[in-house]
Amino acid sequence: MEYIAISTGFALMLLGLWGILSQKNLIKIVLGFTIFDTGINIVMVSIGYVKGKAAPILDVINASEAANKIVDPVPQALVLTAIVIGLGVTALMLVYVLKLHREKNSLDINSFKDLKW
Amino acid sequence: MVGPIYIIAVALGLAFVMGLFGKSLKNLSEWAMLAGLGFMTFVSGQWLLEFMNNTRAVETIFTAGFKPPYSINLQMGIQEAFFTFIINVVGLLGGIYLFKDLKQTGPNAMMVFLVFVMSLNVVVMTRDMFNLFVFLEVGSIATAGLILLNNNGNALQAGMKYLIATGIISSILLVGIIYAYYFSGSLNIDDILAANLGASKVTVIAVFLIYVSVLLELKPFPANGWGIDVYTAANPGIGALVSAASASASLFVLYKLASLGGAEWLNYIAIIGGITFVGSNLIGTKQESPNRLLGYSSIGQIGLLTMIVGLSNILGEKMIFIASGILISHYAAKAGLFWLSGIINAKDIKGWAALRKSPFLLFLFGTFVFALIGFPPFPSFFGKWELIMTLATGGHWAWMVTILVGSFIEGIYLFRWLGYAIKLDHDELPDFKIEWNKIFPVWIMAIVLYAVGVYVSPLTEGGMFINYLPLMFVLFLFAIDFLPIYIKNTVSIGGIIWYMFHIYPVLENDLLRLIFAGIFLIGGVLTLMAGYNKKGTRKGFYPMAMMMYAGLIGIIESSSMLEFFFSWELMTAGSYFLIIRGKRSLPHGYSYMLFSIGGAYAILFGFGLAFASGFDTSLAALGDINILPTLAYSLLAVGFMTKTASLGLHIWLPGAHGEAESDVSPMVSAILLKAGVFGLMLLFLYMDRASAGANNLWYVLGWVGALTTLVGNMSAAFQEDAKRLLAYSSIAQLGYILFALSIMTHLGWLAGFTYTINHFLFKAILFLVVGGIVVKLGTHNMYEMGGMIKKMPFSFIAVLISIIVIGGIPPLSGFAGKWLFYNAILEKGWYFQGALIFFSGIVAFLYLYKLIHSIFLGQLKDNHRTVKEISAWILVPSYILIIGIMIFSAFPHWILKPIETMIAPYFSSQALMWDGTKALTSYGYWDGTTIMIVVGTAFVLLLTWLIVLSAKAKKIEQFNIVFAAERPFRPETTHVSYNIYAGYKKALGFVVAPGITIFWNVVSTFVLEVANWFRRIYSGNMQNYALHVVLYIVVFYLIALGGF
Amino acid sequence: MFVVIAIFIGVASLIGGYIAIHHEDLSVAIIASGLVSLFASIIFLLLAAPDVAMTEAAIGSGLTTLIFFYVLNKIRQRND
Amino acid sequence: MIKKWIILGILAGMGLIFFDLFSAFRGNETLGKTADYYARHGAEEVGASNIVTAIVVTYRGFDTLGEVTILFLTAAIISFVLKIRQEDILPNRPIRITSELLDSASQVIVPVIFMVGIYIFVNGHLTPGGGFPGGAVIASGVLLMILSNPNFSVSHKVIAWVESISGVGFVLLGVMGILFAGGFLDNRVLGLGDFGKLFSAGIIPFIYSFIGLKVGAELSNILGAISHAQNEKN
Repeated sequence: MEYIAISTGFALMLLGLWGILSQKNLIKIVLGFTIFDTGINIVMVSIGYVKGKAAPILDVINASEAANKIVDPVPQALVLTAIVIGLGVTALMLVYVLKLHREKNSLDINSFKDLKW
Repeated sequence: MVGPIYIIAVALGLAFVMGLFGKSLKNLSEWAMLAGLGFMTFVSGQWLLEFMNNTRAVETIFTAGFKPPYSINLQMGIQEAFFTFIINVVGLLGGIYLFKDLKQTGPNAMMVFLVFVMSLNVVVMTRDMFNLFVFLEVGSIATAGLILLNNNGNALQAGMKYLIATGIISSILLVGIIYAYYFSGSLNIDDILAANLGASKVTVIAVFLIYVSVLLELKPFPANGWGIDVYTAANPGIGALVSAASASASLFVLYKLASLGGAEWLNYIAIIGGITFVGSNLIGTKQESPNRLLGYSSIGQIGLLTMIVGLSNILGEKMIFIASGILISHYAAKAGLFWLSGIINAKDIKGWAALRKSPFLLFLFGTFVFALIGFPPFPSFFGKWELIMTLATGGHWAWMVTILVGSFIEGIYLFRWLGYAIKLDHDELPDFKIEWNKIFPVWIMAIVLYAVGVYVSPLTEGGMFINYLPLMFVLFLFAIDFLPIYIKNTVSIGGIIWYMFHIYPVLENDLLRLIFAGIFLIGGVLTLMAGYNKKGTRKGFYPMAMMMYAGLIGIIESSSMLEFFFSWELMTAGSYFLIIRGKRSLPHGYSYMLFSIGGAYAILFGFGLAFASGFDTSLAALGDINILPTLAYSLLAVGFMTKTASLGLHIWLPGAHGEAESDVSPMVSAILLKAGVFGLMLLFLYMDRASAGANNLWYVLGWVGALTTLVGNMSAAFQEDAKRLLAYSSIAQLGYILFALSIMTHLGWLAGFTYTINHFLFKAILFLVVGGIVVKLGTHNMYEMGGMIKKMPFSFIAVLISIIVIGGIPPLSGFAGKWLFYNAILEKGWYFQGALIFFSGIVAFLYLYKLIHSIFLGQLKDNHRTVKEISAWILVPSYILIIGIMIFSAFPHWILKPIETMIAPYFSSQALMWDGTKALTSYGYWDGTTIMIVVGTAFVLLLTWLIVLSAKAKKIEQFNIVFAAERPFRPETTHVSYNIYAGYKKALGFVVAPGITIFWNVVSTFVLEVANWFRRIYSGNMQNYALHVVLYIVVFYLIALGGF
Repeated sequence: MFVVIAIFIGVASLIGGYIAIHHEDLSVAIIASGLVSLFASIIFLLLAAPDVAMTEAAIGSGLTTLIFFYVLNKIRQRND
Repeated sequence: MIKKWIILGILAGMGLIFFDLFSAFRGNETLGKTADYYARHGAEEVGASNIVTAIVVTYRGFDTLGEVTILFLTAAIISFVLKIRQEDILPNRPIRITSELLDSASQVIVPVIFMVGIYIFVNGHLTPGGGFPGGAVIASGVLLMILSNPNFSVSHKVIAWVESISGVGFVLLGVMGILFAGGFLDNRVLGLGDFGKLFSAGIIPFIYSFIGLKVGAELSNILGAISHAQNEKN
């Protein structure tokens, strides 16, 4: 289960990287980033998965039992943060794209090479 | 005590509240932001102070009230306090600097600014891995926003590149973190470090991912196009923050995590840092845009610091001192430079020529450049010194070479830039106005550099003995720089004379030093006297001249290698500024500086080897170098020979001396060159005479000296420019000295001393007088002069006497030198070299004749009919020097006998005997006093006879030359002395063919072409930059972990 | 059973990702990328992470997609 | 074309790294050290039945503060970058007629959406969800308002107040942790209450409410800014 998930995650990361590195359209590049991020999130959650255990929400306080019942909550907490950070970065990138488009009326990444050397 | 957590709470709280203020309360937001930054600075400063007074233990801040690793904890120790303090200071100053820009953009930008500085604080303090990631992200998002303060296309593109690259990098970091958590069961940095993940082949991959992403944050060459563009396009106020604050924080992260993987990984870090340091600086050499250049320099400096972190195992406990010295210099200088760049607002570094409208800005700029290169008295000087010494102790030659090569390359572009600012003639100068809020932070940074430099110097071994008194005097002269010349000149001369009395009792029993102190100080007074004939304020001249003299005298006084090197660099800096003052001196000052720093680094390397041999910091350590002694001696000799302008290292001299101002030429020629001679003498006395290496070196240096003499004299003979002729003559004279010293016998050294003193005397006279004439006539070209004997009789006599000394014609002291010289050569048996020297002695007559003939004899030029004798302020010191020549000629034993006594312990055979005033060797004898009397009498008799004769002579008026039908295309070709030695040139010109100049040109072109080739990777395409980042990761992975 | 679903979802998300990157029509690409997020949130559910699943659904596939469309609209308006 | 192959080659290198990462992952049979502690003590120390929430809001609350800060930053940057100024808005921009259905539907639906969002974040310590999805839901309500009425300008005043107060409230609650409990963002400023009840788990419900409101406000800001940018002069 977690192996399938984690390989999906890595595959999505590669796919996202491919998008970032090969696509010429700026929006596609940002899409590549969202897929890349999704991949990482899946990898992170997979890493915290414990075979056959339940979600980390307890009904009663029972310390000894809880430890054997739930999956690792820490990666989940981290992923929550990562998702929101990803949203922030994506939104910022998109606004950049908007402004860049306004600058040159183009979304082609090759039209933005004014700074070099 | 205010807890560190309040840095975060207050900054965030303020930022959140500021959203309410809206546009109408812009001013309130602005002051609130500054107050917040001030508070943050206060808190971290308070902690820093406590730690420095040792009144505090490291403070851990537990958030959420639980112990780590179950909750996030922050740490405040002395290092964290230091880093947060410098970050907050530059944040506060940056806020002041950007006061108007932020106000224009509105409260939103201020919130971003505040949060940005806060995030760096957390990055420094946090001890939790994921928390580190979160606040690194906060920092990069804030940066991406602040880049857009400059609302233009370039900033947008740069910001997008930054976002893409940091997006990939931080994702890789995240994967590394989650794996580190998976392997260690904790997110706490201390737990992860303790888990020793580097040890297992499975877990090491987490280590790799964390390292590679932290390193990529530091913008390693060549995967750093995205970072450079940010520096290029962002508002320089933001550039300053990224360079000074963000980079410091990222560096601290690397330091925090340095022990994650173990020793092998530290090696990789050091290598990556070294590549970045050299590579980034190399590419900087082709750069013309100021902000981009600063970007390359920033990245290079951070590379150096990365390397230092990587070398932490080697550097041991010295590492903190070294890193903070270099860091603080980079921090203050880079922030200051970016801010300056924002004030000047030039597209091209050539536009910085506008800077000299404001001497204070120039002062600041010079301060920053010298601090970056690592000149005294800045902290980087001491940092680099300790770095080289410590590396030498462990025998890490490759690292030493890397550091010195990288620093040298950095010097290439920084001094080109500084030269442009001081000297360049450039038409498109930007207009700029200096606003208080923009210049204030720059001043603070400059003061920080000086203050920290003086503060850290006692922390180095030997540093506590550095004499700051002369430097204080320099500062004082800066303070009174607005006063007219005659006051400053008097103050300077007074200062030197006072110092003479001060230093005499110290050196009384050390004749070697006393002689050189005499040359430097008496020479200083005499050459300064010539300054009285100038008018105005002569801005900047006196502090710089005094800095040179401070350095020179410091070299004499120093007892440790550190003091010596400190003074050496001081002298270099001062003389550079003096040389570059000349009208057309820009390229020459530049090449002088490059040879000087190259030479200084050779010396530094040699000192390193000496220190490593016995852990002795005193100069006496040169006496027993047992690690690679021949290399050490060669490097030291080469270093000193850059100052004596020996063959191969001489190409800077003709221009530098020829184009310098009329009273600067004698300073840098008659006086400054002797610093190199002093260095060589010290070195030669310390070298092990029994070793084959030393003897081979001397043999080679003997040849170098002889060839230098030949080339110098020949080149002088073919010169049309009077001052260049003298400059080449200096090269030759220094060649004689090098040759004489290399003989390493009693006689040889006596000859060397005699030449040294003679050269000081006559070259000062010649440069003073010829310099004065050149100014009077308004030309350097001898074919435009002539017939000055009647207009300037006193000058004529001074020049005549000087060339008699150079020519070695009896009865003057030049003959004494020659006599000793040939005796020494015969005794040593260096016949081939001797023949060369003898031949060049004849060539010397050619240029001497040309000099006096073209200037003083022949026809008076039409436009010179009204010129008068040169200023008495030049003649008086010249004639004082002539008195010196006369005394030395008539009573040479007054000086030579004590010198004999002094060198006696070093040279076994007493080849020279004295019989009253008569000097005897096995080859003959010479009696200065008697010769003087005989020749003097004959001269007076002949002169009287001549005068009697000339009374009867019929005077013929000068007539115009009438050209038959045509005027020559180039009138100078009709001058008798124009290209007078064309015939010789045809026959022997190959000797002076500019082979060496061509060699150095090829070297520099090669460097620049390599730089040009490498920088093509910065294609401007953001996708390529992302590709570089990914490729960097892959390559690093394959190298580091590909083996299994 | 879950394993089969997981494989299915995984493949589906990869196909979605491929479409997101390669489809010429940007609208389709954006929707495909939203779908990838949606599939991801199902994977999160399978991995016993309901919090993450909710957040991913709301933010990853919801808001992010919306922002993409906003920006795309804006760009298309200008091109008209 | 060559470039694509180069990229593919480099990605193959990344693939190798990912493959090594994959092989380094060997699943979990038990919880790690930290997770085990949270499972055993989380509920009793923090009082939240949702352990993820306990971690997000309390144990790693400082991260969450950073995370909120990121959204805050993004919103601030977007609004100053897109320069939403009064003079940029065209005076007589064409009014787009939206369908009446959407308009009236939104009047009914929007309050419901808001309620759902609030429910999600208020119950964050008991059920899955919490401030972030809750905030996102609220923002989608705002979005619906924008869609149904293009002239509806996101009321900056209201949003700014919500944003500021919730942000400052978050920080102040954190500081109260220092003053009255064990440290910054300590949950035990208030009593932990009865496990499983709405008003339990110390200040978690409050912090999560602040987070939810703040996230909602920031996201609305971002959306509003981009939608306003449409009106900017080119």
